[in-house]
Amino acid sequence: MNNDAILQSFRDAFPDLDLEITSLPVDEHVIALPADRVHAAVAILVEQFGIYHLSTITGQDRDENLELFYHFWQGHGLTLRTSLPYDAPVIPTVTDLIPGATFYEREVCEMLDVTFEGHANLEPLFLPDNWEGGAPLRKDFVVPPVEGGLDVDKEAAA
Amino acid sequence: MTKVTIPIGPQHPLLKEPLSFLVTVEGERVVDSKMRLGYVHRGIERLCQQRTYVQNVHLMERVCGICSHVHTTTYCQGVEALLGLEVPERGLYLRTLLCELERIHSHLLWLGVLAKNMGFDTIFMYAWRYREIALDIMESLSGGRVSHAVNIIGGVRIDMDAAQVEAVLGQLDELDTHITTLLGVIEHEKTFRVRTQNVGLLSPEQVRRYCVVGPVARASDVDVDLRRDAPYSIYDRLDFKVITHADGDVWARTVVRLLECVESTKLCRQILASLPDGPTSTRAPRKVPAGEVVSRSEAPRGEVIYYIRSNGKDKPARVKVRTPTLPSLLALYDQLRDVNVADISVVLSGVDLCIACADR
Amino acid sequence: MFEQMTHRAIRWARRKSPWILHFNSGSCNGCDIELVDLLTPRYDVERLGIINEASPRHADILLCTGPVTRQSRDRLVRIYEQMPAPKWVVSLGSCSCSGGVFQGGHNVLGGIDKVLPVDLYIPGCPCRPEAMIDGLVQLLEMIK
Amino acid sequence: MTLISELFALLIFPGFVFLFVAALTFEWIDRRVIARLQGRVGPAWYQPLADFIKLMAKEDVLPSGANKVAAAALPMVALAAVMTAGLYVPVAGRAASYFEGDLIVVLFLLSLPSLAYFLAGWISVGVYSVIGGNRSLLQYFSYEVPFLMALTGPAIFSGTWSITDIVLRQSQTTWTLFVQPLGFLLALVGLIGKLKRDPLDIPKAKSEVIAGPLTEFSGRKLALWHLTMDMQTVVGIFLLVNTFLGGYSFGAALPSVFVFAIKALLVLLALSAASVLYARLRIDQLANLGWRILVPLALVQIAFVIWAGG
Repeated sequence: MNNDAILQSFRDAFPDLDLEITSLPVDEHVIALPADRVHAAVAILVEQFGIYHLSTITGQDRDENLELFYHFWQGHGLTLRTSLPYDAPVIPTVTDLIPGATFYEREVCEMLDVTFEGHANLEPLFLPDNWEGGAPLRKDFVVPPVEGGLDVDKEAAA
Repeated sequence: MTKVTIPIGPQHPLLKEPLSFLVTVEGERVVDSKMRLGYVHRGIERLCQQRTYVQNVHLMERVCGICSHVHTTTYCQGVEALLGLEVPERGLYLRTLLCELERIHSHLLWLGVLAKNMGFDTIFMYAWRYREIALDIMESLSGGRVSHAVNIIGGVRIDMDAAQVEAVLGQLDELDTHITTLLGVIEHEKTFRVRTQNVGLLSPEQVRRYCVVGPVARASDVDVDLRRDAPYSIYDRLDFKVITHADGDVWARTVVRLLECVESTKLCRQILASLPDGPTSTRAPRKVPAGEVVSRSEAPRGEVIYYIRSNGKDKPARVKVRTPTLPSLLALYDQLRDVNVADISVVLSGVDLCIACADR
Repeated sequence: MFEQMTHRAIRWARRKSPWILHFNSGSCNGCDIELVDLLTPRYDVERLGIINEASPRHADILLCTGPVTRQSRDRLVRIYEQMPAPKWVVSLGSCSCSGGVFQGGHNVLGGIDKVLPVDLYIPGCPCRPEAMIDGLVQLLEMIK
Repeated sequence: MTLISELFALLIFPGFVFLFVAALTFEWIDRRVIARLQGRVGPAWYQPLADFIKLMAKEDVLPSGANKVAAAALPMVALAAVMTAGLYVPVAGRAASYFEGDLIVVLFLLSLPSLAYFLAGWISVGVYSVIGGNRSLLQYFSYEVPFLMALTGPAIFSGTWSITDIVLRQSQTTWTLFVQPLGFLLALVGLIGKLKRDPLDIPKAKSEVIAGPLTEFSGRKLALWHLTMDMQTVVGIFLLVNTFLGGYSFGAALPSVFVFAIKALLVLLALSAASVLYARLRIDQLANLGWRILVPLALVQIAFVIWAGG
């Protein structure tokens, strides 16, 4: 994985943007992009550089906005970072380029209420069927109350 | 042909853990499958944000009971990187020793589960019996059979003396002979081969499409192993082979995993032979400076990735865990298409599911 | 006289033939693998007559591991109801006794006793096979 | 006098009580041997009895929608068929009853439980039960033909269709095993299929269909089903001992009961070893094995017997 080459092709593809590459500990490199360019950037990574391995998509609540990280890996780590508005966040899906992102996007969708445009199925992945509590990883989330335990009477059952 | 929908799970002898699979079959062919996760979703990522870094080590240990040590290793590695902490050499060596022992334990456990699911109880019994040796070693080192609570931020809390090294070397020899025996059995036992060969096929293209990692990817001839490709801890100083296989079926995965066990025993011997002197841990401050880190390591099932963000307090602002089972689950849809009903059990156990990992 | 004898025979049989059913309602796998370990050569509980059954209809003792999650609660109750009487519930491991480390999780309801009447608690994280055997033997001694 | 001795033969030895005791003992030996071969200790001697009593004393529930009458009748029919078959199979040279042609009746009665097993799956509405039932029927077609063909071998060889006479004939000449080793092997494989034991436990494969047709059965009915299976094991093994291993005869002057027991245990040991040594086959693999390998072999076997006999 050649970070300079990747950065160069990103600059060529998005001449209007001022792109920088920053480093995180343990061999990870980060490029920040606006949300509407992520799909095109991933396409460049997959098609030009053959980077197919998306480790995961991390989503987090940064108070004023939501942040998404696309963690790629091919010998070295490369992370695409983007931010989304707090209200009604929408971002195009990358599942058409990387089918392996299906579950990652579903998870981010249910945990942070981010809509992935074009995703085939955004049903809850981990949360229960009748979940009514909102997105658990948003900061304003409150754990919904537990309605009382089921009264299975042992004597009656026996 | 009428279509019948068979529910597999959440309570099913095939899966120790609840995972709901709805398999639609036509005759004895599977035509469609649906999956429902979340039966063991405990919300660990959210719980992490409410607990301190030290408490989280214990929580991370319980992401998964089978590969508990590798989760704490990845987590501690990340926090140590945030702190800029230099972990003593001896601590790193002991940490890695347990990682490799855990790989042996996990792979043998998997072989047993696979054998049980295809009605070969004898291999199940013997694989789990030999696995006890690995558990014994880990118990003698840490006091715990499955959860070890070995890692602390800044090193490990255990140490071993010369007598223990000697004893562990002896147990490793024993383990080696037994693994070789098992390899011989699965290579020569015809019914085992008949049930596993050409079942659950994954091509290298599919592995790349679904971002599958670990032994499943390696058994499909995708040569990837974080221990070699992105060495963490002390793996750059150790000499080992990355096992790959070209077949891409459950049989190949069995061979890959067992050969990896052999490699792991070799790694353990190297570690014990070059164990440096000195302390095993350093003191870590309670608060972690603001920053972000991505920590990766190779669990028995493949790549584990942790993303940790600190905002300078004693509690992390975000911990993201991605375990290797999640992509493997995605690849199951393709593997299950058009298989025989009886092969569902082999396919499902073939990828080494760990739902507790996937659900968190 | 005859009645007493049959009663004693039945009690003896129940003590000697406890068939278990395992349900994981949200465990981390640690207790589960230790439970399966009970069946393997080192612990071999078949010598106590314990068989791991797959169908709730055949089982006498329901072994629960892990805290109860919202998603698995209904299933847990259904399995309990499918079991024929007399039946017992054992909660295995700290999480299933109280919720353990997962207490406060947004999908976790707490211990098994929030949902089912529990006869015996076996703590430990994960509980060792020896503890499980000891617990099961104590449960069998309670059978009247 | 004859009435009492006949009643004794019918009820005690070699009748029902003996069959019951033998069934439980064989189950214990089988489980014990398997456990020892797998490096375990295995259950205590009273285990099958305790299981039986416990199940008899358990609540008997059926899912709504299941046919209650049929569910109660099927295990009885199966058990009755196996017990009746047991009457015609001599134990150590003593059968409760015999006539010319009882081999055919025994074979017929022994196939009844398989059909009842299939029906049991069909009437209890669960998905696993139905799949298990279908599988048991498929399996039935795969093993039954080679099993029957293998057992005609001894009959043709001895020139009689009575099991008691086949035993007599063998004591005069030699064991059928030495003349038809292939037939014995086929019969053994067929018996494993008939008893639905590992590695041919396809209809009740735990990891695939829970407990197959018996998934929804509990309490008394389950106990009777288990007993049926155990008795079928005993009768099947005795049948093989009588037709292939020369019954009680051993040439030397050993007590006949002793000789018979040893032979029966050896066959049981072979069955246990088979379940330890092999992985479960898939249903299509079994059908292939049955029709592509076992049936042609059985045909060769019969041709050989007729050629040698004629």
